[in-house]
Amino acid sequence: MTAPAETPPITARVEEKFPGAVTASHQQFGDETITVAKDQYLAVMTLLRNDPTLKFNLMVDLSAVDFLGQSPRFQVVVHLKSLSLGHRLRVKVGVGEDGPEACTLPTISKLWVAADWYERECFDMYGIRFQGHPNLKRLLLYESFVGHPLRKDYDIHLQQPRVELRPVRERYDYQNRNLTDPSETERRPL
Amino acid sequence: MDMILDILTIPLVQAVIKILVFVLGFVMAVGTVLTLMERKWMSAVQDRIGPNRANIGKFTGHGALHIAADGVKSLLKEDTVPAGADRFLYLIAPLFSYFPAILVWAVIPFAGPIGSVTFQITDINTGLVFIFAVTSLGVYGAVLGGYASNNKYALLGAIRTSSQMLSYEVFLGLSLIGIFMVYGTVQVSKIVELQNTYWFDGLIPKWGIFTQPLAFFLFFTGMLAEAKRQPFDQPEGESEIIAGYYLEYSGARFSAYMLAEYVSIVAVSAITVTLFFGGYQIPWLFPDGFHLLGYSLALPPVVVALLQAGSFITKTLIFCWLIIIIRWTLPRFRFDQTMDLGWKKMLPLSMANLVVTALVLLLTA
Amino acid sequence: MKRSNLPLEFGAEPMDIEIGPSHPAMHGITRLSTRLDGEVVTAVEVEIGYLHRGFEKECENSTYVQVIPYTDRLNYVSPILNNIGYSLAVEKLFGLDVPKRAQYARVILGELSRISDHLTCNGAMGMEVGAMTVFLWYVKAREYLWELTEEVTGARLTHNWTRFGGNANDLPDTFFDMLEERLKKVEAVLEEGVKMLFKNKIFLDRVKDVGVLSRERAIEYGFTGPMLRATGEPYDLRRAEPYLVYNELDFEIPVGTVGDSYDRFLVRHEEMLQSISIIRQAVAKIPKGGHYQHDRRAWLPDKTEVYGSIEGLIDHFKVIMEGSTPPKGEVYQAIEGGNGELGFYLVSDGTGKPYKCRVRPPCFNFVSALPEMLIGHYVGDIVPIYGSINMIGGELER
Amino acid sequence: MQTAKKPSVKTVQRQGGFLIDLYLPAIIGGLRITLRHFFRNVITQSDVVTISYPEQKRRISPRWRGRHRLTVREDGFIKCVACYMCETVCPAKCIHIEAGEMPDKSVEKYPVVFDIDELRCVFCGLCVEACPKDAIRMDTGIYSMASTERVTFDYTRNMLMDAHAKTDKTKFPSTPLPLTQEEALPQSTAKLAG
Repeated sequence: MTAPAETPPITARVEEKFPGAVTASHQQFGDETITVAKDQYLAVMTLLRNDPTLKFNLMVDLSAVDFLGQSPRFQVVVHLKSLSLGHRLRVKVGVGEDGPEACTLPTISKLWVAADWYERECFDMYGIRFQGHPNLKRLLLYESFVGHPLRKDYDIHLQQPRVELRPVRERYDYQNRNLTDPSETERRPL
Repeated sequence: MDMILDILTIPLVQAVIKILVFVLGFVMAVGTVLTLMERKWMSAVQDRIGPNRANIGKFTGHGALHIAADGVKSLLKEDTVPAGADRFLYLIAPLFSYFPAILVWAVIPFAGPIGSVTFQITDINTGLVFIFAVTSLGVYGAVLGGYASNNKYALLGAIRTSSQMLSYEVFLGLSLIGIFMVYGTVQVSKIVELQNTYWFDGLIPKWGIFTQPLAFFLFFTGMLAEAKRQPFDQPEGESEIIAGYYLEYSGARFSAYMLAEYVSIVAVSAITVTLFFGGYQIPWLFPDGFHLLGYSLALPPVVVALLQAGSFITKTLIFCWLIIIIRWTLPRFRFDQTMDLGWKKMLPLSMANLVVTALVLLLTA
Repeated sequence: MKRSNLPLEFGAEPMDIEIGPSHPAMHGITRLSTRLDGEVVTAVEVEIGYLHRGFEKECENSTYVQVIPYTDRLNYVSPILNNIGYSLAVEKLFGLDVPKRAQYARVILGELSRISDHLTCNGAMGMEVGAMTVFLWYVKAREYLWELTEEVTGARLTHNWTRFGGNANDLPDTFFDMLEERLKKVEAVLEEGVKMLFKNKIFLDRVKDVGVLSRERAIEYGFTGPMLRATGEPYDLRRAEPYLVYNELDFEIPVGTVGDSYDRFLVRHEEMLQSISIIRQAVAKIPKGGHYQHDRRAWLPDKTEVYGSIEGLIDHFKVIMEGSTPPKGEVYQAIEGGNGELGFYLVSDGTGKPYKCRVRPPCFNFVSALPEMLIGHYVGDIVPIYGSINMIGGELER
Repeated sequence: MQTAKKPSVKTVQRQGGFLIDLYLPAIIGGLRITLRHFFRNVITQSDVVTISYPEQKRRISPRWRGRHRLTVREDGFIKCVACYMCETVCPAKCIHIEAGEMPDKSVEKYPVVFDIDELRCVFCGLCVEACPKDAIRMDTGIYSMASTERVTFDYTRNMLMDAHAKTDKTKFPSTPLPLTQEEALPQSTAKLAG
């Protein structure tokens, strides 16, 4: 992972706009990668999306890697692609689990709608909370699931307790239901 | 011997015998066989072999035993009633969809009369109106079944059925007014008889299809919708609302719905044949034999009646087959498109047909 | 056709209806909680995860080569494309060169897979609107192709065919003997499909102007593949970021204009024809040579070496006991899967097991955009639109 | 990374127009095709692609990965040397081996227990690839092992060997040719039934 002699244009552009935001960068296997500071993350992403020389309009993927034992523990990895300019970028941002802002990161679902579900999945699997996310709840797993399975300290053989059987209302009397009772007419918010 | 003949002349006895022969012997039998034939024919269309597994020992009869297997299975299955269902309506609803399809047969003639013996259960003079009255009753079976099931899909199916059947009846009736006008009667046996008259010196029979070609297309389309067959099968569209109004049914009641569907296919075919394809008539066959272009072949009345019955049955079966093949050819409409087609295209067309028919009759009278 | 934000007619109560998880027309198992005003959908909530099998966790606890059988089960209608994508990612990590013949073989089988994927999707779209016959004909055509891949890989669906540095085995002569005949049969079936559906107003009415998503919104949602191309954006990874030998082959990228179900259908149809032409070109151009280039870090040496020499045997033992050991680093490799950009993001810590193996599932984005596509349409449109996005449970939920 | 080639783009043609609005031409055209299939299949069955499965069997590829078998040496002894390669590489962890020695030291190491749980097996074929002795193969051509009991899917060493062992052991030279499907199928199904 030797630093390239020449700074590639995208990294240079980000550094030009936000000096000090890029904490590391590499171009391993031709994939241009920058690691950005957590507090500058949202600003850098906004730049990447809107800057006319960058124009990353397609958010390809958002995921996280758990480096258990390192600090910061998690690294959220976002892959971006510009359809008009044809370049790609990998943005990494470290997310620690200490301090008041443990396991949190600002959401980018306001920038790319696609990030909505990816962040939900990331929350589901790694427990990283995306601040400002409109609907941050579990996506692939069920609500009563304990823990976050893709964390490295989650044992692969761990078994979850069975979901308890929920009672079914037997023979619900539709003809004589009481429409003034809120529990009868209340609807689940969609 | 005389006593038996005497008993046979009692109208009630005659009617009972006809009902047994026509309804049980023909309609039910064909309806039941169609349940299998639909699967066989569709598999032929789709390059498959089709059902052939039901067997007694080594004998499978190329799948014929599936009819028996289905019957036995549906009778032995538990007849479930869903929680919250309107029990009484739920249990009787299948009958409502079953009877109308059978009642139609009261006025369908199978063959021309021999002397005083008619091959029609009853020849009421408002036959066509009776057919309408009865087919529109079919909506109750679906609506009651869907409503009573306490299931949202079933309810959607029921609502779709009711609006579809009510809408399509409108132009169905209008398209038939042309037939009334051409033949000047609503009595089914008269209409069939009149279809044995000819244009061009006994050359082309005055079948409904020739006198009212547009009405035939309108009527056939409407009848497909009445029978809830593709492309008008949204009431039970399996990809949207699963099975629609009979979603919750199981066992014998489910098979009653299924059988009703097939019996109504036979009924639709029979009505179409009766009104537009000369009913039991064979071209150039008169009660005393064939007559064409001066040549003639005399036949005894019994043979004529047999030929006529055979012709009626053949035509009906061809239409049953056609309806089934159409199902496996076409996609289905969306519900609003069905309504659009009915109200915005078919209804104006049937009215236009009416006007044209009236004008032609006026000018040629 | 879209009726959104209309007031409820006649002050009727809206009806909440659950479509799925077990619904006969659901392609996988997905739950759509919908709210209806009469027959019009006013709100949709999509719930997925019924087929989640912990693919990534499983990968982190397997050696690199053990992941290949898992990838078969991602997009299970075009498994070879997943094999190829994963192998390319690992090869990028190793810096391996794949022999030309193996690359051509991958293109041929990959395109066969793509045809089978699109056949399934288009057939299912037909079935969704009631044209069951077309679906079964398309499935018949898919079967012809699966028999071809079976001839090469030894399995109809769970191929496990690619390896790091080549393929598990070469294309046999019988494959080339069967290929042209099978392609002709598939073309005939497609032609029948055209006659049955393409000019049929009933079908056109069902797919035209439903499920529309504009080009901008589609990019916003991260659409790729046929779904994006249907909106008019000619983004195809085979051309945008060429891999394998696609640069040596000619093909056109079909794009749509409106971005509705109908455009998706047409784009997929055209892509099948293009794939057939790609296969023909690749068969004409395929060079002689080996199907596998051995690298001692990556995967097994040739069997003759294993049987014949102690070095070969040691390599063999080592790569199996320790797993393939790529250098440390991270890599993202995307290929044009059946549904769009199928990306593999691998993080290697230098051991025999991937530290992180992330799949970027193309249909994930499509399903997340489902509410926007559905709202304002009729109940009867839900399933056809859902069919047009070609949601594959194994890929979506991994 | 290869350089991107300029894509040639083709806009798909949307159908529409008066003829299509008439419904009938397409309906008649569709009926023509379905009827062609119908009559062909009713009269000659020439288009039928399905088969009556248990009675008829489809041709499967010579490379078909079916149920495993353990090959034997010329003298009839099992080839496997219990090196645990297949057990290690198996992604489904369905192979269980326990090694042992012959008391007379005629064979250095051989599997005392060699169980495959075919219910867990994903038929990926990695065990065959990983075997340095050509001792395990998946060329029996058996793809249906249906049974009503779980225990019947635990194939032990002897069952896996018997599956292909014909009376004449010399039919299996040291590098045996793959059995053809026709050879393999009837015998192994008979074994399963028995």
